[in-house]
Amino acid sequence: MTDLADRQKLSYIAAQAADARLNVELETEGMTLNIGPQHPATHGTLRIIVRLDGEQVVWAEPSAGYMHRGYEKLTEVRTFPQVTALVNRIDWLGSFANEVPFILAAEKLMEIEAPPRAQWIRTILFELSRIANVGLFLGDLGVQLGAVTPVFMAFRDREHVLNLIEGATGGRFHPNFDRIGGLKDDLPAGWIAETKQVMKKLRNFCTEMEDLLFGNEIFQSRLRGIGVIPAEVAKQYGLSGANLRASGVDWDLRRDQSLPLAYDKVDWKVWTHPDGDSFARCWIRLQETRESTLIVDQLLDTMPSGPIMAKVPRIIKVPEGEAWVSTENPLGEMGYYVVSKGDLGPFRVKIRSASFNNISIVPWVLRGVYVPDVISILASLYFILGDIDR
Amino acid sequence: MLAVDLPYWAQSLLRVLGGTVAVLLPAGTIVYLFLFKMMSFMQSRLGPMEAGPYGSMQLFAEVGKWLQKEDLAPDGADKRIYRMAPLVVLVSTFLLVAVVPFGPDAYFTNFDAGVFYMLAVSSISTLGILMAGWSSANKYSLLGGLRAAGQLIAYELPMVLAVLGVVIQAGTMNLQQIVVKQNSDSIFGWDGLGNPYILTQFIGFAIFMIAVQAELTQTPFDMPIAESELVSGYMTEYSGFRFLIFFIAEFATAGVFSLIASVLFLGGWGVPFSWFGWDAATGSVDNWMNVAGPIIMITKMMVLSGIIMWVRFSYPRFREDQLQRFAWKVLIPVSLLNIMLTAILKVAF
Amino acid sequence: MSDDAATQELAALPGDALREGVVQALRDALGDALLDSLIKPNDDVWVRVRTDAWVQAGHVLRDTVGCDYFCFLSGIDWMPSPFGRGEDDPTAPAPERDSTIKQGYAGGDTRMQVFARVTNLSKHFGVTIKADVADDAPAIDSWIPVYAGANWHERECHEMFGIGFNGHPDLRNMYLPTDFEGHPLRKDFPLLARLVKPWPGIVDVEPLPGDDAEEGEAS
Amino acid sequence: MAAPKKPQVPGLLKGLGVTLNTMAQTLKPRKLGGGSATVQYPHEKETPPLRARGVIALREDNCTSCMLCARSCPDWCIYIEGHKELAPPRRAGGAPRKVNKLDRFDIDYALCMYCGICVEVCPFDALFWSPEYEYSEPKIADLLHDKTKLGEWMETVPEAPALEAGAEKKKGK
Repeated sequence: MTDLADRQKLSYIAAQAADARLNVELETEGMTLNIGPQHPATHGTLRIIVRLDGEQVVWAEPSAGYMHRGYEKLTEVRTFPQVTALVNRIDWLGSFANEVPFILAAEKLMEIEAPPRAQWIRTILFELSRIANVGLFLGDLGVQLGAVTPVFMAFRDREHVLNLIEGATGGRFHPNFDRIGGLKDDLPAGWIAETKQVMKKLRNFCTEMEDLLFGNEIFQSRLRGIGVIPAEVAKQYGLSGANLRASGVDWDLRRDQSLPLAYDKVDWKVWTHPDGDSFARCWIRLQETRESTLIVDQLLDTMPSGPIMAKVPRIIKVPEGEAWVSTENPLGEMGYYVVSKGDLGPFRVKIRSASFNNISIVPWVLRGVYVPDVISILASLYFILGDIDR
Repeated sequence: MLAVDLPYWAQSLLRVLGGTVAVLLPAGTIVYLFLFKMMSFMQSRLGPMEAGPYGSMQLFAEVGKWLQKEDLAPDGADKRIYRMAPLVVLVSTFLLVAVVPFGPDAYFTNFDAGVFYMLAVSSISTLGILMAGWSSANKYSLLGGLRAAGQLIAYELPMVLAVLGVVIQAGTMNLQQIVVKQNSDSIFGWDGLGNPYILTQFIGFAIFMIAVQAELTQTPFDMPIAESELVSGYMTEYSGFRFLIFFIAEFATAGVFSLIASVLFLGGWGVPFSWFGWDAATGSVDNWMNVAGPIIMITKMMVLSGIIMWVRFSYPRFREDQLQRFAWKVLIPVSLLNIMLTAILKVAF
Repeated sequence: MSDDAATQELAALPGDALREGVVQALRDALGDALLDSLIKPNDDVWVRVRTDAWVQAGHVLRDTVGCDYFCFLSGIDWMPSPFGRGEDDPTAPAPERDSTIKQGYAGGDTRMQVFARVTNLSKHFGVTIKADVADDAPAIDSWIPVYAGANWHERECHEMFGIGFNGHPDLRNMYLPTDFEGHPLRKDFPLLARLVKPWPGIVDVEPLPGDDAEEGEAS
Repeated sequence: MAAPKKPQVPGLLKGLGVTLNTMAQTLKPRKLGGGSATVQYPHEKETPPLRARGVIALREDNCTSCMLCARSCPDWCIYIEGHKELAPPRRAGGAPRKVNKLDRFDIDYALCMYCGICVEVCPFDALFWSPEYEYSEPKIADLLHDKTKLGEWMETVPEAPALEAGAEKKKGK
């Protein structure tokens, strides 16, 4: 596999060099192209200014901020329960996962821990939101590369997951289900059996994606050897999640830190890929989706019984202090640096969102690629606008 | 040979009407059957269901919508060229359908350089696309137009070379003759099926279909349109009925190319002549074939354009440089080999 | 096939000895430029360095301590907000608000601080590092030479807090319009949405006629 | 599970197979487990789960206009006005009680972000979630619904679903 990728990479680089030589000889004029803010590839309103030489990118600069909602300021005028409702709008595709680190940070400051059953359900919902999020990524990836069908399959199977999330939490997109000290409610009857069914469908979906997209020779030739990010650069820019693991860095916050979640109770595996190219990033996400379904299955089997809420005061005042909690969200490392002054609401919340870092590497990685690769690299880096702009 | 002798004006009228029907009917059918329905089914949905039974009138609703829309031209556009471009693309389709034979006597024209004419005329659409891309005063359109020009010219060549194999085997460039040849020949003495060239010229057929896919700018060769990169490329600025013309031209050309492919490789309108004891040399084909022929043609066209659309809905697209490499490094050498092989075999047998 | 590189054993989670080592390494390298530090057992480590030692501390963290993963960089304004949560009754006199500036972990001397977090991916621990920035002209050296990814974070911090980053190549606004005035995340920047509209939570229950001593059931 | 290096069937053909399969699945009648994944919305409707947060319904009699919901609302989208009234005593012979009577209870659904905090904090069981979702309006100002409209939605409020095995018995709503 690597030799194939190498060969393609080499021919690609050679072609680029030849083009560049030709352009110097011909003294061609460049062209500035605005990709976005309204552009199908930016799924949202990200603008990328690229300077083109023919179809080759000489220089690229993303311009974010078309959707800045000022969450860090908004958190300062809200109480802790209200902030939970707010933050699940950051990465709107994996919204439950946004709540968890914030709640964990508040719990850390209050020095309470959710009961085991709540931890289990949190972890399950966390993984479900990962599946919903990354499942859509897999479909969207197809659209970015010109295949229209995968996205509908992704929507079809993501619907099952959203139904599950809605069945348990009441909210399809914005669950607001996590509470300091536990969860709002227990699962409704029949949910576990249904989830198992859905997980089977999702594994089938992963296989379909493998057949329809990942095994497709055109797909591979579009992604292999494109947008290579070496591990050192990835770390410097703070890339996280599948983007980091695709560069060969074995780092997963679900495994590599001790949080009151149930990840250490199940048998699962962190996928890494040595190539660091676009294909590796997409491939890791596919594998992780499948791994997530397996995690959910195991957790459902071992779910403990008991309460879902620890003892917390009715009016929540978080003691003075600072806490940093980050979790491995669908997009990567999502963390909250919560500063409390012993008030009803936080004093300052720094939201470290994954996409912000992931996209900040774009000027570095887009130099010298072709316009179609701009799209495929952006798609493989996978960002959610709300997660960049917050 | 027609049963009734028509005056010249009536023949002309019939030809014009027939040509319009032959272009619009396949386009509409392809759009409804494949774009609306097959694509939806492949994506676990039903597609349009509201306009007419099973949404069959949807196309008329869409056409009505497009006709109502304002005909916009960007400020910086080269307006005359900009307005002409869609028509040029559509004209190419109409000119193409002129040589397609639908039956022993049901044809618009029948001349000896049919294949040559068809290949020449099909590249007029390139001109229209380039005009559209250049005159739109839009960078995306420009990129799309340039990509289209490069791609269409690159794929013209394998198409020509693939057809050459058929011409060698048939020994004629007259499309009508090619059809007759395919249906009256025999495979090693067995004439139960005639000799559709898809069997002997399978490589040519495959190359022809790939080139058609590229000529039609359908996925996986749709970079000139590339809605996720170039936001529909050369069509970006068009709206209203000019967009409609592009749209019709896209699917009508898909239909016409399928017709041509079925003429060249699938035996066209004919059924094996041995079934009814017709004689190719004297042309003693029954008159009812003038009615059955078009139906046979349409069926074959539907199958072929179904395959074109099926591929379109399943694949991602190539990158521009990969596409060019594929054309020049794979398709052209293979089609040259095919010609050599055909020529050698033709001489040998 | 290297695609499925298997997971290694769960690496041991960090102990407090590791964090003490971080503080020690910084102290060795920076001397008294390391102003303060705090280790919360089994949780995290905070250090505060002098403003002029910010870049040097970054180098030490990256090269000596091995925190080569850049997590985030941001600022914090320690002044309590003069506006509260905007839940005041406009008819009542404005409530008294404490306006004393009290810094958080690892102390501080100025109203605003810059803080960042870097992580050691092989030993699985992170460090939160803070530095004061002067009140009158808040500025600090840029971290881009140390962590390239600090670029966007510093731009964001610049527009949100008005903190300058010396040596940053491109301190344009990231989110806000170019001619935006003010720095939204400073506490004295009002959140207008909460000021232009009266709080609907103000008790609006009409008492019984002749019963005006009655209070609403607000508590 | 890893992607095979040299697939037996070329990936291009496999892809065609996947789309063909899906088409067959969609064309299969519903009875046989096929059918499309979509429903034809105005003609058939999907039932949302019982817990779905569709719209907030108000049981006016229970409301004491204590303002808790309006205060805990993150978006400030609940507007309450009330007045005090004398109500007949609970026990015969008791003194008449002073109760808060609701004059206005508006929820601006254009602002509401459906977080459910108001339903949760309500100490008197006056607010409920209903899975009802068909109340879109052509004008954004029309999304401000008053207490009569909120009261009408009470009919659509379902019973809370039974809990999964292993859950702790809970009191309250």
